[in-house]
Amino acid sequence: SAGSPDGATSARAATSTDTTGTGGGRTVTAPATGTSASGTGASAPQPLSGTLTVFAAASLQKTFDQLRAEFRRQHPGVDVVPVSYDGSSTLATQLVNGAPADVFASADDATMAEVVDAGLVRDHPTEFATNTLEIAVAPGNPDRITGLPDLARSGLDVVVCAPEVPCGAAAHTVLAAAGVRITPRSEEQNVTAVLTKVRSGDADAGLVYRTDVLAAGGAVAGVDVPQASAAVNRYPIAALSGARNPAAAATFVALVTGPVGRKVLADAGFGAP
Amino acid sequence: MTTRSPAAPGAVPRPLWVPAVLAVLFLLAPLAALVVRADWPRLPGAVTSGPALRALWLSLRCGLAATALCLLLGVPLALVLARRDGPALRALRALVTLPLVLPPMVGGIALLYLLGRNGLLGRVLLDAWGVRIPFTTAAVVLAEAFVALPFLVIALEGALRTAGTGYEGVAATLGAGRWTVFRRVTLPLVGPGLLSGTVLCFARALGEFGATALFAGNYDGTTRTMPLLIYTAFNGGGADQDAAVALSLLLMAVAAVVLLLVRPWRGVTG
Amino acid sequence: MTTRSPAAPGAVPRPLWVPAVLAVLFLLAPLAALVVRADWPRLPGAVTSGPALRALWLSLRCGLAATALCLLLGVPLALVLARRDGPALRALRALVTLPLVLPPMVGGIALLYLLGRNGLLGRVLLDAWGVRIPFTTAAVVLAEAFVALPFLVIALEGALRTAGTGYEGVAATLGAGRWTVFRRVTLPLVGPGLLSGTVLCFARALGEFGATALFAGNYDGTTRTMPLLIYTAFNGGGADQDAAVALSLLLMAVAAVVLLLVRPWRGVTG
Amino acid sequence: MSAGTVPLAARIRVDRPAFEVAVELDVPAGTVAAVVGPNGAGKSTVLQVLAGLERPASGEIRLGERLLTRRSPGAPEVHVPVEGRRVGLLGQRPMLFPHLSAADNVAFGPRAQGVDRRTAARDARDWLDRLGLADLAGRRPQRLSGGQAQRVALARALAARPDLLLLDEPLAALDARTAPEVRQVLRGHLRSAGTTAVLVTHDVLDAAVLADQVLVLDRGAVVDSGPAAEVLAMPRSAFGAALAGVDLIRGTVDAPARDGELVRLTTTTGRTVTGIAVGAVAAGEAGAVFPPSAVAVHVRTDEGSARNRWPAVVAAMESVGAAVRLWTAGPNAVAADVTPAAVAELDLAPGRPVELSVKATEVRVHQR
Amino acid sequence: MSAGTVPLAARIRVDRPAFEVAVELDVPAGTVAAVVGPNGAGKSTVLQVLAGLERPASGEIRLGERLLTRRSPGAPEVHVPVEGRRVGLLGQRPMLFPHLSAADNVAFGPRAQGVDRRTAARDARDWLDRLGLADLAGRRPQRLSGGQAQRVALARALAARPDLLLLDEPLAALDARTAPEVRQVLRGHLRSAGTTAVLVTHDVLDAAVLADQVLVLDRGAVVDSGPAAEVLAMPRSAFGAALAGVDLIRGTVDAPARDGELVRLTTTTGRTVTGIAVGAVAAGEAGAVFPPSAVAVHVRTDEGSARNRWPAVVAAMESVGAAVRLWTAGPNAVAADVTPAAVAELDLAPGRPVELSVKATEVRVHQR
Ligand SMILES: Nc1ncnc2c1ncn2[C@@H]1O[C@H](COP(=O)(O)OP(=O)(O)OP(=O)(O)O)[C@@H](O)[C@H]1O
Ligand SMILES: Nc1ncnc2c1ncn2[C@@H]1O[C@H](COP(=O)(O)OP(=O)(O)OP(=O)(O)O)[C@@H](O)[C@H]1O
Ligand SMILES: [Mg+2]
Ligand SMILES: [Mg+2]
Repeated sequence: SAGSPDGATSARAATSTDTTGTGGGRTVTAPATGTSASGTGASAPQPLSGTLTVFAAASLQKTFDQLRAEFRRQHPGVDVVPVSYDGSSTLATQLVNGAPADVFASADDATMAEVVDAGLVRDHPTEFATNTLEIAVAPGNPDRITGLPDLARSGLDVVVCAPEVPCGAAAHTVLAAAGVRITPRSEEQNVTAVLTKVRSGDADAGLVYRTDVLAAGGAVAGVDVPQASAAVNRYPIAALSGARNPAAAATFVALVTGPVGRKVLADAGFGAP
Repeated sequence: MTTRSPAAPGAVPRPLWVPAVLAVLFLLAPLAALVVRADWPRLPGAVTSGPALRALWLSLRCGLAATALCLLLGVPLALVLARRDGPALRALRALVTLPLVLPPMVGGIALLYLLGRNGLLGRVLLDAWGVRIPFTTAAVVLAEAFVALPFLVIALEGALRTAGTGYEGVAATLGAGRWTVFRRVTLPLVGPGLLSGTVLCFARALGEFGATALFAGNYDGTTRTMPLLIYTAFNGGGADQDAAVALSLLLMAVAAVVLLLVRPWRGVTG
Repeated sequence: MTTRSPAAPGAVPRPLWVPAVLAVLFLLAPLAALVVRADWPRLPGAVTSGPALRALWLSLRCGLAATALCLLLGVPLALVLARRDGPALRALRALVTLPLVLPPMVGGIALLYLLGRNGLLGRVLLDAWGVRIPFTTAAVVLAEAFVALPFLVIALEGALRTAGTGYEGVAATLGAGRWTVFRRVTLPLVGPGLLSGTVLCFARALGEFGATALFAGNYDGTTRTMPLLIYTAFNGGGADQDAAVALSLLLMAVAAVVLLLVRPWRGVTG
Repeated sequence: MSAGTVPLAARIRVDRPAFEVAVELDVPAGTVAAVVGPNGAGKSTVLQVLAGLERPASGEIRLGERLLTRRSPGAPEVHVPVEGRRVGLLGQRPMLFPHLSAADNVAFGPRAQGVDRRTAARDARDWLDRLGLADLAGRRPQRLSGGQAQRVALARALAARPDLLLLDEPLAALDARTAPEVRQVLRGHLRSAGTTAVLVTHDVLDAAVLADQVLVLDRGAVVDSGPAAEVLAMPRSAFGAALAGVDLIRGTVDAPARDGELVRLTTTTGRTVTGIAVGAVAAGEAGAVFPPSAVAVHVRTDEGSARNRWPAVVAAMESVGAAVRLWTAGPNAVAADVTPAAVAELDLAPGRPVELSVKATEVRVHQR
Repeated sequence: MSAGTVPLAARIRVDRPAFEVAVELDVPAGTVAAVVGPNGAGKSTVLQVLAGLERPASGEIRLGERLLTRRSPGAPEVHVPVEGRRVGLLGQRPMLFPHLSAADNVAFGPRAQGVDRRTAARDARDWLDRLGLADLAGRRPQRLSGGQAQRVALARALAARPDLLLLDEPLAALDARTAPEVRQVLRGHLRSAGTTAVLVTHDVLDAAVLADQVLVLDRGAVVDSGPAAEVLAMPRSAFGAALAGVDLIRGTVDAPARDGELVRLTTTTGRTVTGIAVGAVAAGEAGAVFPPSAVAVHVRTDEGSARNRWPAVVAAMESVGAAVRLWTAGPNAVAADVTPAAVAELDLAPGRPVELSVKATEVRVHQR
């Protein structure tokens, strides 16, 4: 593999930091990483080159498209191929089976762990964003849903994710935390399916991520859930050991975890790591 | 009428055996890999769990119901496409094939747009009769039928064209009305084609995932069919591939039994 | 030899028109709903974007390549299944149908287990020749062919059985070897069935999503076909249904053009 | 189908690649019309149109009171569908339903018309019995011989009891012993059931035994028609003559003659033929008919005293049992039967110029 | 296929539902054997086996030097596949390839055997021409008439130039004028090309004109065989007699007779028939043959002086041109030709008891 420029080293440092600590630690180290990365990029004698392939969870699509554009602006020498988005499990399976990629951003720790277990991650994954649940309802909130207890109202069609998938597990936790028992009409495969049903009006409410509500524009409205903090979904990112372009990979990770990434992610509704 | 059986064995040109064997390998090797890689110790548990058996039972019921619906609607449509011609019919044939290329998710969206609570037709159904289709077993059957119907129609249409209309004319001269001709001549004569089409249709319905997931939802016992269960298992936290593979093997085993029960239909004109 | 065209128009029993029309409505109404609900103002932009056009082009190329592969492997297999019989053949027929019921993801897993880096065959390929199939355009073609092949085989087998072997015997008495018989008699006679099978196969390949997604990945320009693009658009943060619907309409429109170019094949014995 | 005895009146025109088939056909109730003619003349076409399997370019078909087909300018088109015509068709190919046994094939018509299963099955057995097929009732068509299949198809057509029965070479493929038997069964049935029928055949016996009237079709046009006995005995067309196995020379008569008188006929090539008038023969077109056995063949021109004598060239020869039949070439070609001894003696062979003679008393001249 | 002239030697047994087909067939190189017999006798079966389309239960088929089929205990099985036999088969149905034009159908054989496109096409036109189908070359089979299709199928079989040609009713469906022409073309080709052939037919003319030897098959067994002229003139089987259109009564001769002598034959029912011996007739089985026209019909027993005289019952009647042919019932049933006048005078009708007589000089008795 190629040499390790400063950026990569810093990223590694940042990664090791954030796995040990929680919230605060990350907030401290991440900007440093970002600064050092961009600083290196600006002052480096040899600019980055080659191609960069990123695998990212589908829910990151809008943010990572922006970050990719930003990366290209900063490093015109690197050919960043369009990001491959898919369900985290699918991406993990592909990586385990040899899919060529430099960076993997997952929507949950469990899938990232699989990739780590397969020995595919260079160091440790970095958490770079969090996401929490919200109640998605039709625009204007016609059923006047104000919180989780309302979901137990009879005659209300509520859909959630299946308990086996991350968003379903989160919904379970959150509902338990609120002490609310509901009978969902359906336990959907993924957030998209929940959202689709709310959009089409076939469900009156559904539990989805904050970011999904925001990204849907005006198609659905979100109702905040105080108990959401009981199930915070964490997004880890990692440069992969099989990366063909480790330098660029580290730089990209740094960009995501840095202030630019933080801003883009926050705009999309992601919480800070 | 006196044509005997063909040059007995060996009507298959020798060079064609090579691709034929390759085709079998191509289709079966991945399945074999699946079998080899399956987590056998955990398999019995995975496939005999309550949810798995409920999903299997639901899958079979819905698959059969969807196949029945497809036969009911598809056989007449295939007949129309095969027996009538003209630009309109040609366009219709192309249109009827379109659902085949629809990615499964989008098929589900289309069904929601049509039959969902705010759908073009769904709203009417709800307002007029209080009928709601999504989230019901009926929705599963409809979604499966929607994706499987073109297979039946296209396969059967080909068989109907191959069989021609000679015998139908003969039956008519014997005073048989069109309905009698259809039941007693047309259908028996396209037996092999009808069987192929039905097999395709049933298999496609049994394996249907996308449209069902979106249109019918995923509820244990009502709408969670095997493919949905498998998909859920696969996407479950930690990507439980092993359970997904185990369930797939179960589904395939059951499908194999059903398909083996289907006797091949010797071409009557052979 | 002197059979004339059928009782001209009207060979379709009147009562069958009802289900036939219902079938058409059933298949087309959801598509119509899709068209009605599409976000028309944004549509031109969505469908003419670089990624969309690249995906479309890739889809067509891969779909055609997969269809060609299926014809190459599937026609011989269908012939074997149709012309030979016995318990082994019957079991083989059932086995060959199995990939149909495999949920799409699992098909991809099976292919990875076989041809992936650690796959039964993939490892050998990699070690011996340095060949890696997954995550390449070849993988897309293989995945599509894997799911589409059974359709061709089963549809064609039905047609071959319906056509029978009489003419093949006649050709043999004229001194034609099996290969000549196959090319000049068998294939032309099952024309309609072959066409149906090919249409099914192409449409299925074009719409293939699950196995491709897993086995080939989702790389722009190399493996991101239209269904994957649609899936991505659909699952992207916020579920961008509109883009997905727009792209689906594009895919369907292109498929419709391709299918309309396919002339129906009048049964030669009709 | 009903058992009413009804007349057929048809007038149809159909376009065919090389010509137009234009036929007028009046078959009185309960009688049989035979349609004969060369291959490709349009015989099957006529039956197809009568059965309603093909629409004529124009025409009208009436069966008793019922108007089955009408297609003529100024009148609304009528086309009773095949299954509603009560017109049965035994086609040129047996076309037995391959998925039904022989008995079920025969029972198909009655069953389709609502006869109950038991009655239809009994009826089918009866028909098979009558056609000598009793032991094949359960057999699938693929396992029948050609002649057996043909007979089952005939039984199937008869069992449907149509008002009008169309038979396209019903006895082709039957063996020499079976054909006469089946012909008798068919004749008995047609007479007793009073079924109106149109029969296409290449066998003069069928026409002679089964038909009341005969139509000769050639390239789509009716070139001769009339009562069966007359058409066969005094053919007006070359094909009719060939079918009846007699020689025909056509020409014009200058001087009229009464029945039994000698009359002279001149052909377009200027040859004259003298014969005995059958009925009164007026001046104008007429035909001279004589059997091939009445034709004597000579290689020198000075022999014999026959009135009719003309040169010819041998075109082909064929031995028929004890005799040898030879055909001459050219217009007004005739057949002549000679003994094998004569062939040897005269050294007859294709290409050999000969002279033919026929005694005037052997020649019958008719006006038809 | 080669143009070598080779003999056929076959000995086959095939199981059929009601009986076994067991035939021995020796056809010298370049000659034609006709196989005749009632429907379902096994004629087509024999051809199918010779062509290799069906395997016999046991037997051996040799064509010249080549062993085509062998299936007998103790010897390894041999079965040259259909396409490698150089045996052509014109089946009972034309079975023209529906996707090819008439000309392409005829060219199929030569093309399949490697003849280049141009030559094959020219050859095909030639054949169509010879069979009077020149203007139908481009026509699809669906648009041919029955007789036209039959002729195209014949052309296709001939154009393939097999070593052994099997023809199953090649002239069925041909019209009265075309049949003799095609028969001549076929005869000319068989003779000139020296093709060994086996011909199945229901037409005595085909057997008489085309065949060197005739085999009569009944329920799978050969019941008569020999040179064509002999089998037809002196049939040994009831079917052979029916085919030849003569009456046959079989029985035993007590006292031997020399050629031309009067000889008496006794049937199993005790009836005696006297006739003239054809060749020397030894004591034992023999047959008496006479034409139906030689049979006189009486209603009283005291008329006439004919030697042969026996009671009978009229079973069926059929008018043939000017004569009426009637059949009697019972064993040794015979046909008799009488005039319509006699029918009226004697009030003949089915069921009527009559007496038949035949002059001994009209009866030929042979030992075959
Ligand atoms: N389906 C068809 N379309 C067009 N032309 C046809 C069709 N069938 C037959 N023909 C042609 O029409 C003419 C009449 O055919 P038809 O079958 O009526 O003849 P036919 O008198 O029955 O002859 P045959 O004695 O050979 O059966 C022929 O020249 C034939 O080539
Ligand atoms: N494929 C078959 N399988 C079994 N039996 C058959 C089959 N085809 C014909 N048979 C029977 O075998 C016997 C011989 O049939 P075959 O076709 O050889 O008769 P054929 O002499 O050609 O008669 P025809 O003159 O009617 O054509 C018949 O009794 C028939 O019913
Ligand atoms: Mg005809
Ligand atoms: Mg036969």
